[in-house]
Amino acid sequence: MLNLELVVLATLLGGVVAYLLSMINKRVGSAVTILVSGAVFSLLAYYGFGNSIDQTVELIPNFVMFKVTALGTFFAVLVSFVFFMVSFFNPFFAERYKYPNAFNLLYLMTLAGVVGVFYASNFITLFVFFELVVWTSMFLIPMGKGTKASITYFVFSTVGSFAMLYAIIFMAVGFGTTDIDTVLAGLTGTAALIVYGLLLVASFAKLGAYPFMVWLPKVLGNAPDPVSAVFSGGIEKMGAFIAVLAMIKISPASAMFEAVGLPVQNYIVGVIAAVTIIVGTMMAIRQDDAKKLLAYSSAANGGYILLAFTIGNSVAITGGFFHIFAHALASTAAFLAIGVVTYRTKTSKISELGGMIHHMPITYVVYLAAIISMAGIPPMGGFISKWLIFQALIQNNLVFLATAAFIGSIGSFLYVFRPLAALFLGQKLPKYKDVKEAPLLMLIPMIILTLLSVVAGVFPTLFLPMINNIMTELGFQTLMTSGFQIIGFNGTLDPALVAAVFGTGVLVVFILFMIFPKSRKVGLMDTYTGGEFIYTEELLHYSADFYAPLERLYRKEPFVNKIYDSIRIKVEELGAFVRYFFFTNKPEVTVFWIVAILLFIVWGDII
Amino acid sequence: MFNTVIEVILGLLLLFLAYKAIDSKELIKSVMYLSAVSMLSVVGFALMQAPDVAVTEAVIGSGMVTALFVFTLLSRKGVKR
Amino acid sequence: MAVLLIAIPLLFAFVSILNKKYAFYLLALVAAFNFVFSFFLEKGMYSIGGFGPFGINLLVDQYALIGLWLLNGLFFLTVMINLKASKKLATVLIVLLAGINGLLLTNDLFNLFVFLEITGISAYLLTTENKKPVSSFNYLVQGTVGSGLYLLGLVILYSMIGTLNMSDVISRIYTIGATPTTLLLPFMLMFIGLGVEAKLLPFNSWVKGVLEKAKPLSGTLVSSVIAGTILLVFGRLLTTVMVISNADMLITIILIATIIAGEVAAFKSTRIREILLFSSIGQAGLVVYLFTHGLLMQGVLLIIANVLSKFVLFTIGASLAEAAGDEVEELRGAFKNNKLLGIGFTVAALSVTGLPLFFGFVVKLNVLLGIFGSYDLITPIIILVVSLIEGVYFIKLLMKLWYGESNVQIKNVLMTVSVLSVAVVLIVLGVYYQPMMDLVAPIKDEMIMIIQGGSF
Amino acid sequence: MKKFLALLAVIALGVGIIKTLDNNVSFPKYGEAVIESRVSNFYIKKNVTEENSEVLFGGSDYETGSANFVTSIVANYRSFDTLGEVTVLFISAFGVALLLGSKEQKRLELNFKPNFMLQVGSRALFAIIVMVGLYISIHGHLTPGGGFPGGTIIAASVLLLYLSNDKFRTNIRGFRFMQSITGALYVIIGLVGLFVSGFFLENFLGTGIVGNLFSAGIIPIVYIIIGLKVGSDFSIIIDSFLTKEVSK
Amino acid sequence: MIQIASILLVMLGLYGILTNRNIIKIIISLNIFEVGLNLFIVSLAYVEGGIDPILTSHSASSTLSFVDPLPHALVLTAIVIGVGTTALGLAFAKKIYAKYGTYELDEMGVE
Repeated sequence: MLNLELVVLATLLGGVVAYLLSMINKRVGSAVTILVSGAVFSLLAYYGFGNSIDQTVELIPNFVMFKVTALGTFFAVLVSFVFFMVSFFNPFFAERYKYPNAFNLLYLMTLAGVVGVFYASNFITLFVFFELVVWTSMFLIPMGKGTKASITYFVFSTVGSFAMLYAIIFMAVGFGTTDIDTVLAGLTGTAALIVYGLLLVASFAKLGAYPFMVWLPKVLGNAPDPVSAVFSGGIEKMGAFIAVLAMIKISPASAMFEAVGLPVQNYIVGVIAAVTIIVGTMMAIRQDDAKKLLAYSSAANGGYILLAFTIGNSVAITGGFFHIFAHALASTAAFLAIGVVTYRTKTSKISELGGMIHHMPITYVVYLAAIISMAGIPPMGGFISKWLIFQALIQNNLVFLATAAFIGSIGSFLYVFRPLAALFLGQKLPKYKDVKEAPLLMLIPMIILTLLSVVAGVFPTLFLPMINNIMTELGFQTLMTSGFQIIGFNGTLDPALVAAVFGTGVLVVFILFMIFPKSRKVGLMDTYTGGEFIYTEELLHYSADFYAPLERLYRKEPFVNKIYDSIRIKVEELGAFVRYFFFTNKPEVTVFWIVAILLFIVWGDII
Repeated sequence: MFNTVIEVILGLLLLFLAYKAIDSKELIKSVMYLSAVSMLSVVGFALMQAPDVAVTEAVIGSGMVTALFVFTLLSRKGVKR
Repeated sequence: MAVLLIAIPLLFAFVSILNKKYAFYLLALVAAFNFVFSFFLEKGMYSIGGFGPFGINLLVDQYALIGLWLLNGLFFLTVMINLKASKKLATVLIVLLAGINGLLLTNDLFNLFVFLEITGISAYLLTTENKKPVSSFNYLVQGTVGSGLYLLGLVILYSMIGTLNMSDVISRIYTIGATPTTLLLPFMLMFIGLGVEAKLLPFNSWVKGVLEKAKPLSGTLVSSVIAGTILLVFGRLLTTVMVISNADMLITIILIATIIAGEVAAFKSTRIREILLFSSIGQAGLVVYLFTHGLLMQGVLLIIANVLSKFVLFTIGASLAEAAGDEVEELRGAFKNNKLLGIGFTVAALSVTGLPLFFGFVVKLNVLLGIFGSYDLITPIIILVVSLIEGVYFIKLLMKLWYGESNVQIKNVLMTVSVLSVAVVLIVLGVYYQPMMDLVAPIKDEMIMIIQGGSF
Repeated sequence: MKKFLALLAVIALGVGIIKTLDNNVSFPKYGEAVIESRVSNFYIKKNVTEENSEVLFGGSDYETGSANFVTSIVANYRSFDTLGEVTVLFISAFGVALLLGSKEQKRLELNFKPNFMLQVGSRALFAIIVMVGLYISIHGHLTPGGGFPGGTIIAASVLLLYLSNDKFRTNIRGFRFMQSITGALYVIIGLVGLFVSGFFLENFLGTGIVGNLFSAGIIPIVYIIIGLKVGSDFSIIIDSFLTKEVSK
Repeated sequence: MIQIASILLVMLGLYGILTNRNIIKIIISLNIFEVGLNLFIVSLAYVEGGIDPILTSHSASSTLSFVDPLPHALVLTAIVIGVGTTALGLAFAKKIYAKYGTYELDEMGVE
C-alpha cells in the first residue's frame, strides 16, 4: 500500500535535499530530481493501476484531503511521467540557470503540487495545490530569458484560480462542505451554471483557450526548454482536469440546443474551443520561434480536448482523454527536441538555423514523430484521438465545429512542416558545423517518448484500459473494441492496418530514394546567385518568410492582447489619479474631506 | 437674562476675534488675537462655573502658549517689534 | 497587574532622560520586559485606583492578549534590529511602547484618547529621523485634528449616556433609548477621528510624506506596529461601542474606496517604499471593512498576517532603499548577494498576496468565507480583483529584485535572523494554522460577554 | 473666492452640527444636563466605593477627602489620565529639546536693555512667584487651580528671569533631573498603591477632614509633584525656545 | 449661546487649516480648534443655576446642585495635551524655518 500524503511530502523533502546537494554540486542536485520524479512516477503507476493507494493517514493538516480516483490516477501518472522524462534534461541545463539549486527545489515542489491537484478530494485541497503549482512554476520561468513572461503567467492563471476560488467558496457556503463529489453532485439550477462557468474560466486559463491564449507563447517561448516541456506536457493538463470536473461531473440542466442536441452552454464552450483551434493554428503558422510555434500548437490541441468534452458521448470523451495522453507525449518530445537544438546552438529561431538533420539525426526523427503526432497523422497517437473526435463531431452533425477542427488539422500540417523543413532540413550554416548530436542521457527520454507515441498510434487498445476505468467511473459505457480495432459510430478503425499501409508507403519511398542517384550536396558557400559568388553566410533555403502570402492575410497580433494592455493602462491611470487627489502630503486635503463627509452626514437628509 | 446677554456678546466677540486671528496678515497680530480669544474663553469658563478650567486656561492657554508663539516669531532673523 | 505593562515603561521613560548613555539599555530592558510579561498576564478586568466601573479599567481579554504578544514582540525585534537609530530616540521609543500597551489595554474612552495622543506625539517625534520636518508637521496637524474630532464625538456621547466606560456604553445606550439617528454624529466623529490615524482613504494624506522616505526604524514602527495597534483599537470600538449606526452605506463606500485606491496606487508606483505603504493602506481598509461587518475574527487574523509581513517587507525594503535607492529599477537583482533576506522578503510578499503554504492564504480564505457567510456576493469579487492587482505588483517587485545585476550588500545578522524567523512563523502558521484559529476563535464571544456584564 | 466657499462650507457644517444636536432628544440642551444620570454623580456624592447620603464640608474619612470635586477626579478617580497627560507634556518637552537643542545652544538675544531695577526686581519676584506656584499646587484639593496652573506659574517665574536678562540661562540639567525624578515619583506612588492595596494609584493614605490642608490622602502630594514636573517641563520648553544653535 | 459659539469656533479652526498655507497660522488654527473644543466640553457640564463643583464653608453639602465636574477634568487634560502639541508644532516650525527660511508651505518647494 502506498500513502499519497507520504508521496507528496517525500517529493517536497526530495526538493529540499536536491536544494542542499546543489549547493555542493549542481549536477548532483539535478540527478536527485531525476531520481525523485522517477520514483514518484513508478510508485504512482504501479500502485495506482493496481488500485492499492490509501489516503487515510493524516500527516498534512486537515485541509489536505486525498481521494484516489481512476481519473486522478490517469492524470497523475501521465504528468509525473512527463516530469520524469523532462528531468533527464536538468543536469545539462543546470549551469545555465541563475539559481540552479532553487530550480531543483521548485521543480519538485511543482511536481508535488500537480500530484496533489489530481488526487484532491475536496476543493480546498485542490485549490491549495493549484496555487502552489502556480507560484512554484512562476519562479521556474524566469530562470531563462525574460522575467516579464512569469508576470503574464501569474496574471492569467490567477484570474483562473480566483474564478475557481469564488466558485469554491460559493459552494462551501451553500453546502457547508467542499468535498468535490458531494458538492458537484448536489449542484442544481443557476448555482450549477455559475459554478460551471467559473470552473471553466479556470480551465481555459490553464489550457490557454482563446481569450487567455496570450500567456502560452510568452511563457513557453521564454522559459528554459525543460520548463516549457513541463508546461505544455504537464501543467496545462491541470486545465483539462478542471474541464472534466466542470463539463462532465456537473451537468447543469438548461435549454437544449436542438439542432445539435447539446446543452446551450456546452455548445458555447464548443464554439470557444473551435475559435481556440483556429486562432492557435493560424498564430502557430506564422511563428518564427520554434518554441512559440509549439506553444500555439499546444493551445490549439487544448481546443481539441475541450471540443471532445463538449460533445459528451463516450466516443468523444474517450477521444478527449486519449488526446490528452497523446498530446502530452508528443508535445513533451517536441519541446525536448527543440531543447536539444537550443542546448547545442543557443537559439531556437527557425530563420537562424538549418540543416540540423546532418548533425542530430535522432533528434530529427524524434521531432518528426512528435510533430506528426500533434498534427494527427498516422501512425501516431494523435491520429487515433483525432479520429475519435471527428467521429463524434460528424455523428452529432456539429457542422461548424467540425469545419473548425478540419481547418485546424490542415493548418497543423502547415505549421509542423515549417520547422521541419527550415530547422532540420535546409542548408547547413558553417557557424554550426561542429554541432554534435545530443548526449545519451538526453536522448533516452526522447526515444522513450517517441516509441510510446508510436505504440499508442499502432496499438491504441493497449492504452485504452486506463481510459476505460475513467469512463466506467464517470458512468459512460466504454469504447467498443475488437482486437486492435476501434469501433466508432460509422465504421471501424484498425490502426495497425493503417500503420502498416503507412509504413509500407514510407518504406517504398525510402527505397526509391536510395535507388535513384543522389543529388550533389552543395555547401552554403560554394554556390552562386546571378553570376555572383556568395561571401556572406545567408540562408538561401526558404525559411525566413515561410508562409508570407498566407501571413499577409492576418498581419496583426490577435486583438485580445491590446485589450489586456489597455486594461493595465487604465489601472495605472486610476492609480495616478488617486495619488494626485488623495496622497498629497497636505493637511488641508484631509481637513477638506473631513468637512465634506461631515457635511454629508449632518445635511444628509436634505442632500 | 443678564447672563444671556453677556453670553451672546461673548460668543460674538469670540467668533470675531478668532476670525481675525485666522485672517489677519501679520503673524504677530494673529498671535495676539489668539491670546485674546483664549482670554475670552477664560471668561466663558468662569461663566459656566468652571473655575479650575478657567485658571488653567488663563495660565497655560493664554499665558504660556502666547509666550511660545512670540518666542517662535522672535527667533526669526530681522523681525521688527 | 496589567498596569505594569504601562507603568514600568513610563517609569523607565522618566528615568531614561537622566543619562543619555544608558537610555538605550533601559529601552532594550523594558521592551524585553513587556514582551515577556505579556505572556504571564491572566485575563480579567483590572481596575485602576479601585473605583470599579466608575474609574478607569484595563481590560485583558483574548483580543488584548493577542495584540500584546504580537506587537510587543515586533516592537522588541524592531528596536533590536535598528540599534543605532534607536539610541537617539530611546526615550521616545519607551513612551511609544507605553502608549501602544495603553491603547491595547484601556477600557475607557477618554483614557483611550490620552493614549492616542501619547502614541501620536511619539510617532511624530519618530518621524523626525527622516529629516523631513514638513512631512512630520503635516502628520502632527492631521493627527491632532483627528484626535480632536475623536474627543468631540466622545464628549457628545458622554453627555448623552453619561459614562466613559466602554463596557457600559451599550447598556446605557439601551437604557436612554438612543436611536441610530441620534448616535450617528458622535459615532461618525469618532470613526473619522480614528480613521485619520488608521490611514483610511480620504483622511490619509499624511501617510505618503511620512513613509515614502522612512528609515527602517520609523518606517517599520509606523507601518507595522502602530498601524496594527490603531487597527486593533478600531476593532474593539467597532465591536463594543459603535455597534449602532445607520451610516453603513457611507462607511462601506469609504472603506471600499480605501481598499481599491491603496492597491491601485501601489500598482502605479515604482518606488519600493511607496509600494509597501500604499498596499498597507489598502489592507487597513479591508481590515476596517471586516470590523464594520462584524467579522472580528477574520479582521484580527488579517491584522496579524499584515503586521508580520509588513514588518519583514518594510525592514528589508527600507534598508534596501537606504542602501541603493528608492526606485525599483535601481534595485534590480538586489537579492543576488542577499539571498537570505530575499527569501524572507519573498515569503512575506507571497503571504500578503495570499498564496498557499503561507499564512496569508489561510487568512484570505477565512475572510472570503466570512464575507460570503453574510450573503454578500459583490465584495468578494472586489477583494479578489484587488488582490489580483496586489499580486501583480508584488510579483513584479520580486522578479525585479531577484533577477538582475547588482552589488548591493546588506550585512546585518540580527536583521537577517529576525526577518527569517518571522518568515518561518508565516510558513508554519500557513500550514498548521489550527492553533492560531483556536487562539482567535473566542475573542468575539468574550467581548459580547463583557458588554453584557459578564466577567471571567 | 476659495476662502469664501470654505467659510461657507464650515459655517454650514457648524449649523448642521448644531441642528443635529438640537434634534437629538437624548442630547441635553445647554444648561439642562442631568448630573444624576452620569457617573459624575457618584464622584460628587463620593459613593463610588462606599455609601454616602451626603458629603459635608468638614466631614471626614470619605473615600477621597478632596473638597474640590474636579481635583478629586483629576488626581484620584481618573488619576491615570493625569499620568498620561503628564507623560504627554514630558514627551513633548523632550521632543522640543530634541528638535531644537540638538547641537550646542546659545542664548537668543532679545536686544533690549533691562534697567537695574527690573533686574533686581525680577530676582525678588522670582522667589515670590515660585511660592505662589507651589501654594496653588498644594491647595489644589481645596481651591481652584492645582498642579498644572501652579507648575506653569513656576515656569513663568523662570520665564521672567529669561526676559529680564539677555545673558541668563537656567540650569537645564537641574530641571531635567527634577522632571525625571518627579515623573518617576508619580509612577512610584502609583506602584506603592498597587502593592499596598492592590490597585494602581490607589489613594492609600487616610483622607482626613474635608477642607483641611492636610487631607485627601495622596492628592496634595500628587499635585505638588505634578506642579514641580509641569514647571520643569515648561522651563525646558522655554529654554529651548529662547536659545538658538551656535552658528559656525 | 456659548455652546453654539464654541461649535462655530471649532469650525473656524478647521477653516483656518483649510485655507492657510502658513505654518504659524495652521498652528494658530489648531489652537482655536482646541479652545472651541474645550468650551464645548465645559458647556456640556453646565447646569442652569448650578454652582462651581467645590465644597466650601458656604456651599457645604454635596446635595446642592453642582455643575458636572467630570468634563472639567477632561478639559484640564485636553488643555495640557493641547499645549504640548502646540509646543511641538512650534518646534517643528522653527526647524522648518531654519531649513527653508520661510513659514509658507508653498515657498519651500516640494518635499
